[in-house]
Amino acid sequence: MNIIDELIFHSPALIVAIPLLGAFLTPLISKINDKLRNGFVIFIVLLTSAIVLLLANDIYSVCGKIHTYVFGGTQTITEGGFAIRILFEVDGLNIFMALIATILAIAGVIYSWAFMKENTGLDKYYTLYLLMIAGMFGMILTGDMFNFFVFLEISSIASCALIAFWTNKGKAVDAGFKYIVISATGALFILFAVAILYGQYNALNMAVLASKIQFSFLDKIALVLLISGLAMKAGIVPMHMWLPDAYGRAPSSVTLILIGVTQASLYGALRMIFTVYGGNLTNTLNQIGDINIDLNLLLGIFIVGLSLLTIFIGVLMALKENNFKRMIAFAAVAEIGYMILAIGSALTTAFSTTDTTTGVMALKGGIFHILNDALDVGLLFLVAGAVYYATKETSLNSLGGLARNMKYTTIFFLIGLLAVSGMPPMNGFASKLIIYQSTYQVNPILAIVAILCSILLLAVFVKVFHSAFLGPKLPKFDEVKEVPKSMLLAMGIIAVIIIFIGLFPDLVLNNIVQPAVNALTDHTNYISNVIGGIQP
Amino acid sequence: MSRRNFAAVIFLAIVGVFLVFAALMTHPFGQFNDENNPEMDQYIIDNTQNETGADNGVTAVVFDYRGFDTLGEATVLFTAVAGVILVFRRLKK
Amino acid sequence: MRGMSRIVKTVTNVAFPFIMIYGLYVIAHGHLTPGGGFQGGAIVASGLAMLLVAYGSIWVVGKIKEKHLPVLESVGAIGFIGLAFIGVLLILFYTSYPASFFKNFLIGQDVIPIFNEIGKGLANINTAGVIPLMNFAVGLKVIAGLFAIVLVMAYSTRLKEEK
Amino acid sequence: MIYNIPYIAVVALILIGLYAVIFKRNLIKIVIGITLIESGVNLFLITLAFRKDSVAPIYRGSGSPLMSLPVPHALTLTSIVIGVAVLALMLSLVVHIYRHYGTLDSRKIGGEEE
Repeated sequence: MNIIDELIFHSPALIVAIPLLGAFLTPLISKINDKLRNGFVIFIVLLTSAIVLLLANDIYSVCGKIHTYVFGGTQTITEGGFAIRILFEVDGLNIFMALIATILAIAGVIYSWAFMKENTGLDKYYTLYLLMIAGMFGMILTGDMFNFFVFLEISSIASCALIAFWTNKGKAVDAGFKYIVISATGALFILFAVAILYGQYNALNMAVLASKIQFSFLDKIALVLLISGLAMKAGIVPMHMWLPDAYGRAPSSVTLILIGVTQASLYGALRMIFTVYGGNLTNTLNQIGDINIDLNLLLGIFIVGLSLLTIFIGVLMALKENNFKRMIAFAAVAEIGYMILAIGSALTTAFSTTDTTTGVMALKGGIFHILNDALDVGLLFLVAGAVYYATKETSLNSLGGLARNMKYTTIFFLIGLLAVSGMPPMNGFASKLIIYQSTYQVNPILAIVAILCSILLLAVFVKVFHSAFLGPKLPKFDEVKEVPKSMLLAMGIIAVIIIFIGLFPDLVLNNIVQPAVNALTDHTNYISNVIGGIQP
Repeated sequence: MSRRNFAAVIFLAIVGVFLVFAALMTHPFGQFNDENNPEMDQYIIDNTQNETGADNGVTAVVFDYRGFDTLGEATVLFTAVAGVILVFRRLKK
Repeated sequence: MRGMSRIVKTVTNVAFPFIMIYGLYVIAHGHLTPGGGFQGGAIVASGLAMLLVAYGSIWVVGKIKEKHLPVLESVGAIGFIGLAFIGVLLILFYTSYPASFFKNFLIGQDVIPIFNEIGKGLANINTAGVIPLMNFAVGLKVIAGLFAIVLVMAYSTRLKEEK
Repeated sequence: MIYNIPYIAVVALILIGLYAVIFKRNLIKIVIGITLIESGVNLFLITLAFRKDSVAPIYRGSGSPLMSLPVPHALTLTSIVIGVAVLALMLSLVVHIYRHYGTLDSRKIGGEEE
């Protein structure tokens, strides 16, 4: 048999297993040589990315294809309609998230080469970095509820240790502790929900659960637990306290992967709502007079409310924040708000029979924004890390006139600034425009609030750009030099992708985002593709 | 009692009421009937010896049927060891 | 910690070999009796932790360097994931093999007949294919991992006190 | 109703743990709270495994009596190991926080100027 076909067939397992093997080998290789270890880690990440691209090519070749992989067997579903083995189910949404994770992983690992050179404990740093990447890929690709929990824990433990990397700073250790408390509690909520579902239906596979679920009282409890646990990990407003600390105190290269982990949690929430509970979304919960209160409406209004709070708090805190990285972190909170705003408004309309296009368009905007947010905020964090590397300063008050000495970094910051505040030539504009359009049709106030907050975000970043990069050269930054080439290369990769998406948004929308939206809305396809002909 | 504590007490009370209802609605301890018949586990119990050769059903599940979970579990321990050593490392070269 | 009194040390000396043997037994018979790699590894690691408590971390670090333990742990983890990878790599040798990650490749083959036995309630250690091998790999990993955690925490908190 | 008492114990453990996480200011007590939630969830998983009049799912040679469910046992084992890992990392971070601030009170940490 052809070896490429075999590679594609086994790719879901290899995407997770190769970074894991790399992580286990890193402590041994770092005994030999430091440069060899860095090269080995980059090689592992590039190999994984190549396999992701092969799998993506395979998934996108056939419309609505789902690649199912069985661990330790060949039979996906046993006679009687239950999955005894762990399955990986890769559809359009999974591979979309995996592509985002790939970009972040490549940029982060290249950036780390120069950025972390001065520090001790680098063998453990690279081990944990690969484990974090593997955990992120595992969360994204898995089709088993308990497996999702395990990979969630891998990524959160690895990122907690890396947030506290600079242990000589008390605040970094404090941020790590906050993060592990919130994420451990959230993960235990998820495990409790998984146990409730297992006790009801004696199944752990997502497709099997989706086909069996009956939406009893226990299932509602499980849904609430799942959403609140994943919201804790995703940094949605009542549980957002950990996010600015963790994003702000971690090394910038770690923050980049942390963004990916946050997005993966958001993906988990999407998967749970739209696929596992997908068949029950239009269930009528309550009836008042002639009006039916449906689940999707209730859930949608709840999520829209949360998202407005998230946007407001993110933008307002970013306005008054004085630390460069914490300010970007609050902007990241606001960006997460935009994604769930789109998802919430999609939920309110997606399943109504009269108006089908608005919901699908909102969902498209939200999912497209996941990609754009990861790239934009990631680029800004990398720039903040570069500024820290060159000047050893984090406070915005003491920065100034950096554009004279750091030309390329300034250009990258300008690109990130325009993209994150949704200015026309960049990718943020494309997705935010779709979100504005669709939310305007749901309720005009939502769109107006979203646009206003976006303008405020622009104001915040222009202020930072002015105070940190423009203006006269400060005498204490005379010795400041441009950052090393590997850091510039990492920022350059992300900037080129941002500009590419900004110039050709239709290409990305039709080829990558549309299959993901189709995968979300068509949950019957998911069930029938995995379970096959056998019905319970 | 401050306002923050009051809100937290309300939150805990709501969570508690819902969880107690959930506990009362779960199927009774140890009682299985046709409706919640554990098919998946019965399949594993019946086929453990022939498919994996192990006498111990739990080990068969841990290392064969759900082996990938165990890889994740071993990785979690590996991660924790790496994290603890990273946190307690010497900061100066 | 400087170590404890002579009574504790003597009791530790007596109990230590029994705990080791018991833990290794639990690891080796994981597929036949209750237990397995994790449980046995935890027992052995707790025996080692008892040694740490009784004799103090300086003495233990004099015997076992704490930077060797992660290497041992890596070896165990690589053994475990390697056994899982063999299930995939067999496709290179047998073209029509139903390969997959975590395939129990020693069951249902006739190349090495001694491992191809199915346990029927008898305590034969060569049953269950790759499960005993995985138990050993995981056991090694857990022993090294848990002991490394305890040792590193004990040793680094002690250094601060003494200064 | 009498058969649901194990689940009530689960809920009690989880609520006590949540109480400790939300109200307590001492970091060690927060860690204990998370451990309590985790034991509650583990207890829930393991109660799901039990069938009336069943034995542990291990073949003993002669006959095959009714056995309890093996999958929850495996899930609980995984969950316990994950709990140990989280606990080790949390405690080592607490040690570091104590070294920096000389206190375990969550109100007094993280407030210093840079």
